[in-house]
Amino acid sequence: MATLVQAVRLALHYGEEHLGVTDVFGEDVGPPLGGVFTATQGLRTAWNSPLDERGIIGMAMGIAYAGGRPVAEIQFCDYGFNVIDLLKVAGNQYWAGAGQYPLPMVVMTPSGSGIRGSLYHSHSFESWASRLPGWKIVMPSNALDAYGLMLSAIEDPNPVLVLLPKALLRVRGEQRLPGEPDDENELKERIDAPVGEARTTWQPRWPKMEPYFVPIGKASTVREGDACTVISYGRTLPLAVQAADELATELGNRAEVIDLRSIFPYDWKCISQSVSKTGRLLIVNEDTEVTNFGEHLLRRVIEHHFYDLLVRPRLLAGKHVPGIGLNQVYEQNTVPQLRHIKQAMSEVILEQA
Amino acid sequence: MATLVQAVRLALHYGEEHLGVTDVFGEDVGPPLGGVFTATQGLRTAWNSPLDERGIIGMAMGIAYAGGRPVAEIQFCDYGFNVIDLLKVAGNQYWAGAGQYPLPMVVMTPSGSGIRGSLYHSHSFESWASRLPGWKIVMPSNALDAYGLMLSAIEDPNPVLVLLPKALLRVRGEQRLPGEPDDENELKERIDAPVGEARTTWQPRWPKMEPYFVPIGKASTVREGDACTVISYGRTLPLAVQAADELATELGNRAEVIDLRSIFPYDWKCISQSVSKTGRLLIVNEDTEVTNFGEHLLRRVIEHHFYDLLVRPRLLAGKHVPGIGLNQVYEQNTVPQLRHIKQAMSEVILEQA
Amino acid sequence: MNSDPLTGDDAVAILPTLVYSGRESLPLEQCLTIHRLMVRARVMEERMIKMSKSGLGHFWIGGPGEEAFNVALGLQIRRGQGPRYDYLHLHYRNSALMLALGMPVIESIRQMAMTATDSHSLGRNFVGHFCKREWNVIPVTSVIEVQYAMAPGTALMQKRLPDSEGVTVVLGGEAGTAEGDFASCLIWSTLPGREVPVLIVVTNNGYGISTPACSVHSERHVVDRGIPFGVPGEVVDGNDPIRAWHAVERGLMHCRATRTPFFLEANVSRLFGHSSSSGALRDRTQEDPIERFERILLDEGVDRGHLDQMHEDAHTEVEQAVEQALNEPMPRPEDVERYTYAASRPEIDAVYPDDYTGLPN
Amino acid sequence: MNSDPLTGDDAVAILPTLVYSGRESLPLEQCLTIHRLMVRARVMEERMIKMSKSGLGHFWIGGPGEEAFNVALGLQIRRGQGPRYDYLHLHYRNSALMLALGMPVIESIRQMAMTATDSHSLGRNFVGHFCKREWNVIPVTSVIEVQYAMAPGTALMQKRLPDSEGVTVVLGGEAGTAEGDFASCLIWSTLPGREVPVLIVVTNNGYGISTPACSVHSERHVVDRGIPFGVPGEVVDGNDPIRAWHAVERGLMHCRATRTPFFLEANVSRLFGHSSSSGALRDRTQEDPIERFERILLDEGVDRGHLDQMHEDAHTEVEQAVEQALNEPMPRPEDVERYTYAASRPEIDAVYPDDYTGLPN
Ligand SMILES: Cc1ncc(C[n+]2csc(CCOP(=O)(O)OP(=O)(O)O)c2C)c(N)n1
Ligand SMILES: Cc1ncc(C[n+]2csc(CCOP(=O)(O)OP(=O)(O)O)c2C)c(N)n1
Ligand SMILES: [Mg+2]
Ligand SMILES: [Mg+2]
Repeated sequence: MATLVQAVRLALHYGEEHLGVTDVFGEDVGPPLGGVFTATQGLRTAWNSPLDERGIIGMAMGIAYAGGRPVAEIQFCDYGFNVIDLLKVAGNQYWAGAGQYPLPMVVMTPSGSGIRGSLYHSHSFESWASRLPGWKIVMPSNALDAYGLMLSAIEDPNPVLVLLPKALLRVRGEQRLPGEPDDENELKERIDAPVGEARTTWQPRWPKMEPYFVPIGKASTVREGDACTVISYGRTLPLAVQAADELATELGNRAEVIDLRSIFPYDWKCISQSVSKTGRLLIVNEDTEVTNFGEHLLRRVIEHHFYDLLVRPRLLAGKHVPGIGLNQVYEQNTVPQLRHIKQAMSEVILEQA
Repeated sequence: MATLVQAVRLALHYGEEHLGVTDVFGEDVGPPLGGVFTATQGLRTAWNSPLDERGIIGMAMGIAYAGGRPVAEIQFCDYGFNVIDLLKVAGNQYWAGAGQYPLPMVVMTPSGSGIRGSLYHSHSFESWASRLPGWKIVMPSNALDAYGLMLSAIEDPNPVLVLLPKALLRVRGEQRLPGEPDDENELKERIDAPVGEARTTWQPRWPKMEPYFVPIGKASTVREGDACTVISYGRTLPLAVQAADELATELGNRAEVIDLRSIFPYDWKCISQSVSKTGRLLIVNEDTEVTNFGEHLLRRVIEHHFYDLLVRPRLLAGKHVPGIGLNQVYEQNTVPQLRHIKQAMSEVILEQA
Repeated sequence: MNSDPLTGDDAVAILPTLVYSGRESLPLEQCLTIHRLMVRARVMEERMIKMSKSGLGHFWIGGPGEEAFNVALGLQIRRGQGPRYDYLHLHYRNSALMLALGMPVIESIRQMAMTATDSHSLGRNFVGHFCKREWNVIPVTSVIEVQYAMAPGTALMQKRLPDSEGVTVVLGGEAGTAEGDFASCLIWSTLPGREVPVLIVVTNNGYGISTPACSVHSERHVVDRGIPFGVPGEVVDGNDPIRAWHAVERGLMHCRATRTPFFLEANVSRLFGHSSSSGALRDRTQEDPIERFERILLDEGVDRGHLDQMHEDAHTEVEQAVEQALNEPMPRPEDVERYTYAASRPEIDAVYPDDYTGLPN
Repeated sequence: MNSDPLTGDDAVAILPTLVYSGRESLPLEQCLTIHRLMVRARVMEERMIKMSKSGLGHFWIGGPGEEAFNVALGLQIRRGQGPRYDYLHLHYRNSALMLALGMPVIESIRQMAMTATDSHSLGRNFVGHFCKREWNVIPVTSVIEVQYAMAPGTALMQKRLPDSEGVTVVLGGEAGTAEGDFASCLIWSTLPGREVPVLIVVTNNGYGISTPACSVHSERHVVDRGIPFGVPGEVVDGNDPIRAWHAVERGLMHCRATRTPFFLEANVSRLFGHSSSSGALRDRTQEDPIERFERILLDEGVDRGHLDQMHEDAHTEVEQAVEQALNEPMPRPEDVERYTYAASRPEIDAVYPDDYTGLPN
């Protein structure tokens, strides 16, 4: 099966061929590298930009204004903080111009910890991003969702930010992408650039991909249960699933695990129904805990389901500290790990109502 | 009595004379204007910078590294979004360098709506700012607090962000600043620059100000009561007080109104004690409502006082829209006004437990 | 009797002469067209200043003092929608340019009056913050200099079109060039082998709000910033519409023909200070480009009466526009969320297939 | 027999000659000092690459290929704390500079090994991200170019000191100059009448990760960026320590004497690619400044044996450092929040008068 990053690449290829993508660009996005995570190898419209995130976002806006369909990459979300103003502007141009200029642009960027990235390659971005009205923001946690959300991001006529969990980029999916060859080695051979000399003349042999759209704003319930509701996305999602599976065995209580997939708009119906059913809630993400997007979700739940809650709802998030240190003792004690998630989940499940 | 902006100016003057402030700078901060809101008129160390917010923050950091005490201004917080990365870096340098470099710098910037500022002069900044670990963030809502918090900001050896509510800058305080002359006309004559030609030769005649520190992290309970807890700050604080006073008359129920004053660190003890007493909570601010700092406070309250709450706690905040339009129909329907606050407050008070 | 080439209105008898400024000249007919546009812009701006002072608006900012340059530029723009036409990344002092493009006065007045009929922003944005997609006018933002980061993008799309002469024009003040976006514009417009046709304009009025340019600029001319990147440039007296016309023509020609950037710095006046926040008082130390141009036209034999008539016509036009605009509907509370999202499809966005409707529910 | 001027170690017999590169020269004694430092830096970096590959570290980035320039610069820095001494705003390829300043090898190794004894960052930051307050070394951030925005600030404080020759030195790669902060550095260093003593250095290795400089730079030389601002500059072959020495000397002298900026662009090699993320493989197409310098020294009559001894000594030193570092304690869980806030006072901060202790409670 394709890895998450291969799925992104295949989606971008499909976008170039069928959805009008005109430019895939950013730092080291074009040949020879094809992106520091290989997300853009072999793409027809991929090109290398100057080292200038403000220029990247500005260029994407300009291309979109003039009828192009750009997909711009910020190499790591950690380097998007000097361009929040332009992201805000991109999100408000349709509104500011009273509906004259839609801005069909996609920005993709790796987000979150888990690659031993130290202070400046471990940031999460979703809480910041959720404060950008006018943007839609998605964050897949597996290859198929990455494919389907990327296609939706490209098709949508609004600015869409695709957050790619750094830690999961090389994880293989469990489901085949529509059009993906059966054999993962064949896929690799066809679309992964070789190392060394061979790369200079290499051309990808793209499989014939098919369209597949995961609607923005649609969550995915990856485990059903009634012991509690767990909402997560990105790196912590598979950990939440694992914790739920282990607790199902150990305690016999099945947690309902929701992969939110879209940060904004989010699938309120799915959240609301699940919380109504379970009366117990745990939200898990790894962004810093002060003014965290999970706190927004918690507030919505309080607003609508305060009297449905059987026990105190919880947020498990990253610590409010200036960074994640390189020595793994830092990461292990700064952002939620399996053990923390399992602990929190069992507390929510076991607390006496 | 001094206005809020006069109090800031007097504090900066005190800072220059007694607390080692070496530079007060930013766009139009020096002569002849002394700041677009006059916050820096007549100051000995005030100077005009290039139109470059990144340069402003970088310069402040450099000055602080080399032993200076800078107070830098971002003309409107709306123009601070291109420098979030540098603010993040300023917040992490002490941590990154394992305690070697404290960074005693102050950044002040007008925040919030209420001056008919349209899209780009109506932003709130506290939710963004609260996501900057390593920073301390304060937001006074009256002249005396502005004086006392500014002095604390200057004295603190860490980066401190002083958010000044745009709408309240010209509001007179109800308490005299220590050292302020009794007569407000005398004050004006002494420290407000004249308009026209006279300005070129004008020199302020500073009153002899005295030190007064409002500790960072200390809230102020401006109305005591047990009908509910209301937490606010900045522009919405006086409105919350007014609403509470009106409801006390109309309903006979007294709300406890807390002026948070410090966004981070915030006065948890004060919040916690009040919520324990009242069991009812309303948080009011005007920042956009998705991933809003008030949601963080709400989460903390849920974490510690879920079982103490008698009724659903509420957040009243600004709408999640791309901007605040100039026609006042927008502002009136985008950010909380007196009527909204009063409505929400009476709902919290009157809801059947 | 000829008629005004832009409006079709009857104009004065045309003297078949050229009006000179140094070695450069323009036909008198064209000068009169320019003059008329300059006057309309001025009268409109002055009326809007009055509106801001009488409470018929909250804030004024605009271009009095920049009319000569803006009209010269506006008349040479290829107006239309899409990359075959010119793109305009303006700032907030370009009302005269918009009038030269053909914008009716009332469009500006409506924005000043914040009516629901304000086609630029639905009563949302400050006056002078134009947005007009049918003419490729990108929404003006108050955030200084961001337009310079976007301009190479529209120009890139134009460069790719075969046989196209469409170019991108970006404008801003001199103080704003201190923002990194200005450097980004130079860098991204000159990527080796991927140069793009942008006319980079800086209107230098000598001030950023209260800060004198000479106190924060070490460049001899702002246009020197193009030197390291090989961007040719020119400094022009932007208060002289004849010189401005030719400088703009050279710049646009360069961009249209070579598909590479050109840098134009225009020295202009700021007749009413920065904005209504600084009082919007007439600054008599500043040269008035209209007065100057009128002296030249009078020297050429144009009738004082004709010039006065232009002012009178403009007043009448502007007053009518104000009267009309003030009778138009205002935005309503339900407009707050309108136009947050462009319509998508339910298979693509399950929550906001159309527009924003409040938090997801 | 002289002894090494830096370390006091006995060195080889000194031949009292000058070593030439074109018209410029340095005493052989000094060349040998430089050579020794270059070798120590190289051996240290190669050992750290090995650590990254054998799991004794997670990531490597550093300066192999930049030793000549970095040593030449480092030896001319006035080292100390406070504005009377030079400030250093480094990037992540300056280990040789740090060794030239006198940093023991083990300080770098500790950061690579992420020990609690890592004085630069307590095992928090990537290797090469130095911070040393006693030598005015500002914390290196991975965020490209931000150091250029800060440099004018330290320089301003230096300029204000009477009779001081302290200057600020800021370094970064050529790709990073596309960020606006680079332009900001030029602007803020040259405010009219308020110019500040910054030595602006760009080490041009021809690449930003995988992107060739020639594909994204239209400037002939990066140093041309100083032209509009009147910043004098020079391009130097940074692989030649003799030329580098004199270029640095001229640049520093200019800054120290005139209290205004100077711009130095040094062409350098990148011998192991960008970082361990790109494999950290030796790139044989790149010129090795040590091999080149050794050829010159051999031509001057220096013993091959002496040069070999330097390598051997360095290996011994580095191995000992690695062995020691690996036996040192690691950071503990409670270190996560340490050093978030510098100690204040309870009257000033009621919640965090000392350090951060988790969310307020
Ligand atoms: C990013 C940003 N910073 C600050 C401001 C506030 N501001 C508005 S106009 C202005 C001065 C602009 O001067 P200049 O670029 O010369 O243009 P001018 O107004 O003189 O035409 C400033 C500082 C802003 N709008 N945007
Ligand atoms: C703001 C920012 N954007 C992107 C990156 C990712 N990045 C790290 S190094 C690098 C290339 C730097 O090239 P250059 O400035 O030439 O320095 P060199 O590494 O070649 O010495 C990039 C893009 C970053 N660290 N910071
Ligand atoms: Mg100006
Ligand atoms: Mg490089």
